[in-house]
Amino acid sequence: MTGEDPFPPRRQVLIAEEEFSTDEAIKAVKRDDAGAVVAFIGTVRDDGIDELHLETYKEAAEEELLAIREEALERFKLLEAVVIHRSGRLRIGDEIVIVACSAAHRKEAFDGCRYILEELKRRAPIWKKEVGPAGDRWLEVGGNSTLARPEEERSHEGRDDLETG
Amino acid sequence: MTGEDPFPPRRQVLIAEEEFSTDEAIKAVKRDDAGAVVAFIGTVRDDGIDELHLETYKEAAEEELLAIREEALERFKLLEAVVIHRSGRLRIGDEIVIVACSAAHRKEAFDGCRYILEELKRRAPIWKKEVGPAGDRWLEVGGNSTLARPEEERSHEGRDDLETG
Amino acid sequence: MIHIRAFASFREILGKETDLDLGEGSTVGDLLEILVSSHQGLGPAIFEDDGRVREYVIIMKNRVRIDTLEGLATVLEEGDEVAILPPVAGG
Amino acid sequence: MIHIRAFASFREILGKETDLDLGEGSTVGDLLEILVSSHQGLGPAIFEDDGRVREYVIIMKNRVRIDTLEGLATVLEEGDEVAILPPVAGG
Repeated sequence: MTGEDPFPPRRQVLIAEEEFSTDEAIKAVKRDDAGAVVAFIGTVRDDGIDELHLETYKEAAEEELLAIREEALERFKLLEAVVIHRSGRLRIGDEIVIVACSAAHRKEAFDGCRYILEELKRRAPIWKKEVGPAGDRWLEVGGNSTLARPEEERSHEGRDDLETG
Repeated sequence: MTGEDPFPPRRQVLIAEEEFSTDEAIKAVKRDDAGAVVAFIGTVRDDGIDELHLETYKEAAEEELLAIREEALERFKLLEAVVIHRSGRLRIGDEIVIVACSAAHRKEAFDGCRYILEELKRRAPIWKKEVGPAGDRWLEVGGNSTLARPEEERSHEGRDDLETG
Repeated sequence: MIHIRAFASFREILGKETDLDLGEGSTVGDLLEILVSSHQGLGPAIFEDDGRVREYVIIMKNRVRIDTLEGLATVLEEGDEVAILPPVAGG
Repeated sequence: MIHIRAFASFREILGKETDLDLGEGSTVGDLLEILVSSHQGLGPAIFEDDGRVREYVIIMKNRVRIDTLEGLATVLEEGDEVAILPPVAGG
């Protein structure tokens, strides 16, 4: 952690310049009225790259993540949700993102976690550059074209080719 | 942890008499070729009870969990999976179960985690007794009638009334 | 000697572990009959009115479900473990 | 003075942050025209052949997408921040 409190009140999303603690994020969503916690952790997969550089428009990304979180809390009756996304240079195995959600029941926790993750991938101003023996490559195919239309029904399956998480 | 190695080789399931570390379980499934980790943590929800007593047929439960884990590894191309389920007396907020899975991509990790959890609830010989001001109550409605038919398609939504996770 | 294990609500009726001597060639059905005759409430908890084992109740011999063996006709041998499981509720 | 921020591949073309003085009443379209005219490759990266902003490219004024404002006709004022975002790929 960076030393600052990673989860100030009413601000349960973070673009982190340093490694974060997945354990602290999970503990932060635990509640006595929750029976279920679901956490997704995305890590840098070894695809023959050396490093992954993450660039963010930090202020806009945190605003978008907050909006996504609020949507998920309401839509899936989540009791708590925390989202942390790294920025900076990462190596194989490093943690890119955690989405941790709690709910009374498991279905809501699973669905809410999945929703936040898919919306994050579509909407948050975050970019990845693979750095490897074959050179550098920005991963920026695909789509945030519906950034302004979060209420619409959309497929959540389209971009698996791109993700490291 | 109990002091013993919780994850001996080829034995990534455990009925635990003591509190377990969710963080260690999650770290145990991380791999360089995985881009995604999904963890479900079930906790004792405050439903007006004082305690939850968990009873297990430990040997049979571990055998069943191993079988479920193997099914999930194959069916969802999981890279690793760990399942720990508590036995004994638990209080509000205590962790009942963790299912942690890693996969190359997020969809497999989510689906595999969900599968293991639902099959565990249906098939593993584990029982819960709620102990509260209104007396004791065994939670044992519902069904393991399909224990011997894991390959069948089944709804995974039927027993939310019972679960604390 | 057959080793009998019962769990949860069945344990509260039967006790966690007991041993029983049965004659050569006795079956799981014979064993259950003896247990039911000596334990109030156990019969209706395990059996339907027509004598079949209830849908969510599991009987195991040496950790194998008897419905994958010969059912109530499964023959027991010296040293076998029979487990009587009420409907599960883990997770 | 308009503050311009560019990210990822657009940053590599434009530099991360620059400032530009524009005349009173200038629009986002005017700003982009100036940037495109002075940076090789930026035009085709941002615009379709017909002059519309590409589907996955986002232009923001003060962190609000211009397609929820007046689009390229959105008027800029002293101190505004304009951000130019290539297609995202987080998670």
